[in-house]
Amino acid sequence: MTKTNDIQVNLTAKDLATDQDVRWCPGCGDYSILKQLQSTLAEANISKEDTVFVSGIGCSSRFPYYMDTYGIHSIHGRATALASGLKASRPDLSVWIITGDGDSLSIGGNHLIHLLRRNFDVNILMFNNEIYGLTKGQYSPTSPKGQTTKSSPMGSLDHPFNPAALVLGASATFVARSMDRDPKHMREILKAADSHKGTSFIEIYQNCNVFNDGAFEVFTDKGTKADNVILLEEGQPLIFGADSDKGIRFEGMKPVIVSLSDVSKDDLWIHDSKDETKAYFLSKMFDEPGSEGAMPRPFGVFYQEDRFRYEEAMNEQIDRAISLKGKGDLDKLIRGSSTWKV
Amino acid sequence: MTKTNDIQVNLTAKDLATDQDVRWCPGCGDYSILKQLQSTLAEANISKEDTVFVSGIGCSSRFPYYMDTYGIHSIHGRATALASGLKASRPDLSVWIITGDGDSLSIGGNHLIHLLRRNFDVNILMFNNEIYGLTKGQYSPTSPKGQTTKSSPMGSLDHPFNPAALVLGASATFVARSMDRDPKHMREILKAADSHKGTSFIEIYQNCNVFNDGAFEVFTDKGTKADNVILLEEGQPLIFGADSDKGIRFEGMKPVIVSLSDVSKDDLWIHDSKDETKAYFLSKMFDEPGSEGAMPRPFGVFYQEDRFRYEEAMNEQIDRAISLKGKGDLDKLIRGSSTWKV
Amino acid sequence: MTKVTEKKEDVIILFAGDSGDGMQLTGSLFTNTSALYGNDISTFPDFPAEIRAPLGTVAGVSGFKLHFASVDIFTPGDDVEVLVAMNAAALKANLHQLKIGGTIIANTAGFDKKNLRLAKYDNEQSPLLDKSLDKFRVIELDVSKMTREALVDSGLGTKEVDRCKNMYVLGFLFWMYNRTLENTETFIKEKFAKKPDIRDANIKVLKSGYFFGDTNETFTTRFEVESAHLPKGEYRSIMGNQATAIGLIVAAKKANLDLFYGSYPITPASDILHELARHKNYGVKTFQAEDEIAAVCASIGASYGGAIGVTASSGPGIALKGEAIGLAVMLEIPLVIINVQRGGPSTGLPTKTEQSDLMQAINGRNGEAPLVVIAPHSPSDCFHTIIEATRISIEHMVPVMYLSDGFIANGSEPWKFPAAEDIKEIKPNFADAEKSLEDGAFYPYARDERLVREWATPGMKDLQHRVGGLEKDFKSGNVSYDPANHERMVKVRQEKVDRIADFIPEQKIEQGEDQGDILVIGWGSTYGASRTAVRELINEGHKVSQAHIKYLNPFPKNLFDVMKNFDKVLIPEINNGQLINLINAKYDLRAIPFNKIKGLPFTSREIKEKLLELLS
Amino acid sequence: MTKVTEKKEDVIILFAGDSGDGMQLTGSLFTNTSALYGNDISTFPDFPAEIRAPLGTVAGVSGFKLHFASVDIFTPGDDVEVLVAMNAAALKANLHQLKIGGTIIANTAGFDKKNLRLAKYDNEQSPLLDKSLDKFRVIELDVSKMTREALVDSGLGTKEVDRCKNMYVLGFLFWMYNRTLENTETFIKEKFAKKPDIRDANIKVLKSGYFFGDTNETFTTRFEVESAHLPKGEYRSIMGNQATAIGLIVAAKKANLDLFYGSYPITPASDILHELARHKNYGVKTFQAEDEIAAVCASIGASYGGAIGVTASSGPGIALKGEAIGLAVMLEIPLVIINVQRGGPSTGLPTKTEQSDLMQAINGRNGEAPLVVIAPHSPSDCFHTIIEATRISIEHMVPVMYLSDGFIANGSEPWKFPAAEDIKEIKPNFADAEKSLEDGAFYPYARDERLVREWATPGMKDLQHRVGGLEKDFKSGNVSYDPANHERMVKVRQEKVDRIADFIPEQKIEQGEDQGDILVIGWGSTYGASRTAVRELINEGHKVSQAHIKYLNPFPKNLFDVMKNFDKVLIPEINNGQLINLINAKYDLRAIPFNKIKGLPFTSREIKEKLLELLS
Ligand SMILES: Cc1ncc(C[n+]2csc(CCOP(=O)(O)OP(=O)(O)O)c2C)c(N)n1
Ligand SMILES: Cc1ncc(C[n+]2csc(CCOP(=O)(O)OP(=O)(O)O)c2C)c(N)n1
Ligand code: SF4
Ligand code: SF4
Ligand SMILES: [Mg+2]
Ligand SMILES: [Mg+2]
Repeated sequence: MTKTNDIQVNLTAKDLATDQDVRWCPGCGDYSILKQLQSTLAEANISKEDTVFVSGIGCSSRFPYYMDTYGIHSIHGRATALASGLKASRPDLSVWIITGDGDSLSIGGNHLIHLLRRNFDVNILMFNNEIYGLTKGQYSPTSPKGQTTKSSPMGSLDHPFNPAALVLGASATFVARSMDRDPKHMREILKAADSHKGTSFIEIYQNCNVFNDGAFEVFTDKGTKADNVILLEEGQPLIFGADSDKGIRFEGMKPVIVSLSDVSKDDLWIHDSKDETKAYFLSKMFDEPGSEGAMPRPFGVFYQEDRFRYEEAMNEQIDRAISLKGKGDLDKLIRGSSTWKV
Repeated sequence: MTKTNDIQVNLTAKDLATDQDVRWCPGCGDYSILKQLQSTLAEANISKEDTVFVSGIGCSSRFPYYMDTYGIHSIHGRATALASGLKASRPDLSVWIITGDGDSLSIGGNHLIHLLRRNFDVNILMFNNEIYGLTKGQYSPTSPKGQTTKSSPMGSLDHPFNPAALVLGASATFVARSMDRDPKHMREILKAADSHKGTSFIEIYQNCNVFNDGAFEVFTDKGTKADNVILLEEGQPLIFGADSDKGIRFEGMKPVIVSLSDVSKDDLWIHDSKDETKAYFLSKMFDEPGSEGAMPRPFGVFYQEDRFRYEEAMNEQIDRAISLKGKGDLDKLIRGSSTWKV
Repeated sequence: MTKVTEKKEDVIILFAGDSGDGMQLTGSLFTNTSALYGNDISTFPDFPAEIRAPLGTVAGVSGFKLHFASVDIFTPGDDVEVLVAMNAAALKANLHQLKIGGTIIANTAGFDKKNLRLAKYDNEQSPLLDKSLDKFRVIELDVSKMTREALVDSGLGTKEVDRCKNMYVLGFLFWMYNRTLENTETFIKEKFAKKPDIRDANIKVLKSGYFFGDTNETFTTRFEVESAHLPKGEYRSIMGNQATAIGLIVAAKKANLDLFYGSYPITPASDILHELARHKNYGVKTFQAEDEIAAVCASIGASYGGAIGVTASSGPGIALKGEAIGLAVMLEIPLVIINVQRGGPSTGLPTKTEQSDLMQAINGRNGEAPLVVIAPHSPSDCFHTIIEATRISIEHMVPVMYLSDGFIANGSEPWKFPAAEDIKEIKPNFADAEKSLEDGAFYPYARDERLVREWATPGMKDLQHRVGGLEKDFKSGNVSYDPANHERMVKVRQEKVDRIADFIPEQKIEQGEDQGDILVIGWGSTYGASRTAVRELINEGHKVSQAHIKYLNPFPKNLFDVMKNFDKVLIPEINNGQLINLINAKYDLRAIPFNKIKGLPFTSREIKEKLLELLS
Repeated sequence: MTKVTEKKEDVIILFAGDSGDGMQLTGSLFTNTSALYGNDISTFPDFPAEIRAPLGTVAGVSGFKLHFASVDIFTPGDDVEVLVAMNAAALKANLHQLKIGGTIIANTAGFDKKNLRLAKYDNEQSPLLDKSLDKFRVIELDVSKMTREALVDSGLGTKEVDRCKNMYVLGFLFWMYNRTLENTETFIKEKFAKKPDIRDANIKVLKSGYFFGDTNETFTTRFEVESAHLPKGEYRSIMGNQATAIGLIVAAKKANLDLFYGSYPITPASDILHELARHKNYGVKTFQAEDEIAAVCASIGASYGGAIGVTASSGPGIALKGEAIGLAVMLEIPLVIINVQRGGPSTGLPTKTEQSDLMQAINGRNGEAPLVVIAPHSPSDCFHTIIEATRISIEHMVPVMYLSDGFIANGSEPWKFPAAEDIKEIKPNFADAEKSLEDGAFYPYARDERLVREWATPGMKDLQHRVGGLEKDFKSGNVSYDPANHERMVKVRQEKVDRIADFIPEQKIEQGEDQGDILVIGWGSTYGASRTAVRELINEGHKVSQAHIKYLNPFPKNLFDVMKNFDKVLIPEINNGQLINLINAKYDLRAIPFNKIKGLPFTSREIKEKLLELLS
């Protein structure tokens, strides 16, 4: 949750920029994400001094340098761990974690899943470019099997993670997907994440035009997007296609693609982000685009749930301890329970 | 997959024991698991020298010392990583990973999920006692929220992992659950895991009678077991209850408990371990026992899938490289592609 | 029958039995009563590596050593005077510590065939029955039987009855050492307030043991250890880990900061976590992380947020934290890292003590990453030293590594505790927009004369800034790849640590003259053994002195001056020679190493003998 | 028009431009051709930290320094003779390296207003137009324009056309240094075999550049650097990381073991992974793990399985491996750990070179955990040194840390490569049931006179055994908590490493007499700069010698003997003083530190000046 400015100043995206040169490659998808986040936070009129950006290491992780808030560009994979301690000790802050697919799912996988189960009220933006950008192009845990990269000249042997499935398995309370090339969608999702109380996990498809150009082209290219993307809208049926003529409905326990000429909209799968089972099915819509019988890839908020936040529970426990035992007195602590005199 | 003895010796469980004193607390659930595994492997007539037990650190992780096979008692959380390298370099070996809930899900969480996605053909036995035994009783990532332990005198604040859900989210190809107190069931599951090609993950409920006695009592105690446990059998309907009078069926996309006096067996959920969706629902049957509308806890093989094994793909790639470029010649390598003479 | 009472200056009792026999509690209760009698005290528990190793085996023996005295003492002592052996394994494991003429109190029920076999006595031959114990005085008690008899009408089950066994021994020892039961009775009453039958049973058995001594014919001598001439004041008994924990709470309050403690359990550091978790009403936040890396990173995050972040572990866990500690060095924010050292390398001897992580503390990170290293030397000293560690970390914006060890952590001693108000305030170097802005710009890496930068924490208006692990411009803190800036920053980080030498006490001579034949100079838990050994030699007329280094990085400025006045410098360490390496690398002097690497502390006799050898 | 050709002994060219300008390739191609001309060569690429830092800025400049000569050379050299500046930022970033009178080849298209602004030239004032470059010779080429003109009919798009720019400069330089285009043409033909239009365009532009020099009136002088008097034989050009990679493959084959390489990408170590992954047909198994901890653990697992496990990283990644390396120390199995050092601490200066992880290599683990440390001193030396590292690790059952650095890793030099058959076999100390069983029992920790245990790997019948990180019995390897055994094992592990000094060459004097005024003694990548500096001083009549330490732990047995014959010992290091610490701690001698911590290698001039200062 973002902390907003008490005094009514009207921030613009520019107010959130720093004096540092932005150092991504020309054409990198990161620029768009930076811009959308600056706009979204400016619109939300955040309090800059109460906002902290925490990142690990990677191209994406340079993000904090470009936000005129507090920020830490920490070490590889540990942004989530750092942010946990920060949020636990300062629940009043608005904390944003910026991470890459390598940073969060490779070296940082463990801290990620633990942060998710603990459900600190922070936002995680995972820039998924299916590659290690900063180290110049090795495959990542989201790279498709067989991808040839510097470290896999004959093709990667790793079965990739399905990030949405993984984080749902780790009890995430907010799971969403967006993409660098759809600024409007991204702003919406960022806003939704910001207002979620608990950990928000957003996977953002981000094009690395230097080492993995076009990885998400089917989802972003005008020609192919309509057939391969399904935009989730709360309470709305799952419809896609260039002519919005296709939908998805459940047959038994299987989602199938149907033509809207055969099936009424009311019979379609209605998106309900509170429904864990549906979220499961959304996460499983992860087919290789264009493969036989492939389902379109969903974008939007898959799931959200209200569950207790670690930092709140922590403070409640402290309050309870104080109400039970009284506010700690140092002399009592030092004396302990039994003393004697000489 | 176990490697069996070529020469037909008939092993007994005792042949698999070492001369080391078994050093668990009297009454610890670990004894039973040791015994069942020794019996199962003796029955499978394994080749002792081709079998390796790898563990991390924890009470459970002392296991390798008691198996007269090769073994490594490594460091905390890393058994999975070690075993990956071992199996990659020696696909011929039968590799067993012994780990605790802390070892595998706390410090070792990342290596676990990566091993699962890579699907090395190894077996993971996760002894879940919902506590850190070796370090004398702190809560673990599977301890229920609110559990009071040495490190949580006012109750743990952590929302626990659902291990089955987590590993399914990480693309596990074999997921099962068993318990120390049901030797027969355990042997069956161990056998199934052994014959699965790919990573087998078995969660074993194990009683730590010193620091968390009775954590699984509802599932093991004669009086309560029948109502709280559902034993999964391939192709069979999900039936439970002291008089086998209750079953589970799907209503819409929701599993519900029904009475067999109202519903025919044929209408029940038929267990199919190849069905990923059903496995998902099984993993979600994770209610606190006795809580309002609680589902019984499933035991058995939740899921199994045949997916390529990392080590096989790795060797195939090497073979392919050899067939493309010829078996490497050292002089060629040293010379490189361009030389000159002085 | 009249019983004779004999005065003793000091006595060492070793309580030994199976892990389940309650020896740790028995020892602690005897300790508490002795403390009330005004004795000086030092204790040392020795756990088996397993939670409950197989009943009856040597591996399963749990021991608690208590040294109490009417004179100043500094160690749990060398020669055991009384060995309580609840079973054969306990005797076997510890007999070598008993001095000739010492007393064995043997629970005969623990010497049956089964126990003898488990303890691996040849042919199941009981040592109580052959001549092997001739050099000792053996008191046989059938503790189990007598406990059962005492409780025959209690209505308790056998298991519960047997759990009272240790009280019998304790009662008997109270008789032997002429102590009242009062304090222990109070303890039992409080502990079992909700279980009256257990409470009564324990008290009954305790008394039975006492009465047995009192009435039985064979036991004619009682011993008395008078109160020590400790400085006047109010005392409590304190264990090292406990002192560390409460010291942290005090330090945070003195700095007016929240305490955030991120840790992952590991022996022997976990008890600090346990202790802190009990004091939530002091606003303490304990965070049991998923691993050591998360623990240290969370603590760094907390420090960035303006709390004092503390993380603790033991050797292997500290190894994991190295990379993140390097980040803290770069960030130049407060962070206290506690290492309760244990036997290494790798998993090593997790329940044994060692001082072998000093080099790791100094060097266990990539690059030039200097930090402050400081070590307590006794259980109560943990309190003062952790406050000092926290003070330096906060006031100098630098990570501080605090090196305790298993011996100090689990040992206890009487402590004339201070009043909270007598502890100095700690002053964080907070930035604020008023004073910190320079023409409207904030320079987070600008420094004062101590080379300390300001601490700007989120929420401070107009001081937004970004920090990270990449090299930073010396003033703006922005990323800088400038070669000269890098060299400057490496030197500045080193110099900042070095200058802390201006803010710590000079090295003093602990005892003896400031020149002479030999200076014994140690660090950490060797203090007590050296202290005793050197005291004895001084009393015997030798020109020996002792100094003890608390500040291991930077060293006190006068350290070399202190050392160079001695012909020889002896450095005893529970490792293969680490402090000596630092000293030899830095100073023109070749000190003499003295090393013990057995997972056990030095005895004062070992040090004394080494000194005598060097003196001759 | 006649052109004059002038002979030169050595030339240093620095190719500098935006990351996208292809300067690394240009430099490499010039290097290859020079190699074919028989020059001695040394190169040093200097990347920006960003993948593609903002176009046109100083931060985005990518450089490739090439030193080629008709004499022996050991470094990429100090003073640049020719600076190729593809834009204003490239000039700005590198002008300080150009010697007075040196030549600037400036691409005028890179000096427009925009480029001048991005490079932060005051008032967008072009240095080509004011007097600031008066001390140099400036050759202005409108490379962009000429490239476009050359390709006006090629049918290629602007983007593709512009990508050929670097060929123009290369062609021009080939003309300037009197070299043929043949080799480069062959390269282009192979590389673009499948894209004939691109191939033709590149060749056309290359030739245009050459012809421009040939025909244009202003360029009257050409230079010639004759072939060096290198030992006769066949040469190739080799980069450090490449040499490390192929050395590993050779070592594994020489030991008849599978090579398992577990690694997680990190600059500047990743290229070893990339290189190895290309040689799958040699049976190499590369495993890109999820992190550094998994990487080292997987490698340990592979070694346990009987392969040679190798893991590599750079500073921060090595910090993460510390705990697991301790396990390998305990297991006493082969493991090679490669650290390609970079600027630290923390993330530091990831694309810059440094030697600051030596202390981490020696001490970066908990407990007493000695291992072998060894360092290559030049790109081709990586080949021999990694084989030596692997040999020691396998034959002595001990982890070996190999310390390369960014300078060596990315630098290149000509290499008179050996024949495979001339490389010594490596002999693993395998157990087998025949010889290893003692009365039917296998004792995995029994040792030979070198204190080396046998390697029993899964699959060996009757040799099943269990190993782990807990302290082990000195013979059976079973867990042992015995105090005396622990001390014994700590000492044995140390002694085993120490005894390796019996199996390595004695320290030799690299050049100069074996006594004199000053000995320069370094390690790793300072070799070349010291070599040049000392050679010059010797030639000038000074009593200066050079030694260089490859074996950093254990040191060669005679190291002190070598050093003590000099009045002064100077230790240059690219850190704040690490080797000097080890030497001062160990030997009775106070060496003189000489440190540079700028993310850059020493120049020979810096060392020479320091030596002259000490000599006077
Ligand atoms: C401990 C450590 N290991 C490895 C690295 C090298 N490294 C830096 S970023 C990175 C991966 C980057 O990939 P990703 O997180 O996907 O970010 P991207 O650059 O693609 O945005 C790696 C391996 C490091 N900096 N630190
Ligand atoms: C790096 C490291 N951190 C912490 C420890 C301490 N430690 C040993 S086992 C363990 C947890 C044990 O719990 P679990 O894995 O559930 O095993 P159990 O003892 O319950 O079988 C911990 C925290 C360690 N040995 N090494
Ligand atoms: S390498 Fe890829 S991800 Fe990194 S800045 Fe360049 S385009 Fe973006
Ligand atoms: S502590 Fe618990 S898990 Fe460990 S051996 Fe004892 S009973 Fe078993
Ligand atoms: Mg990425
Ligand atoms: Mg457990």
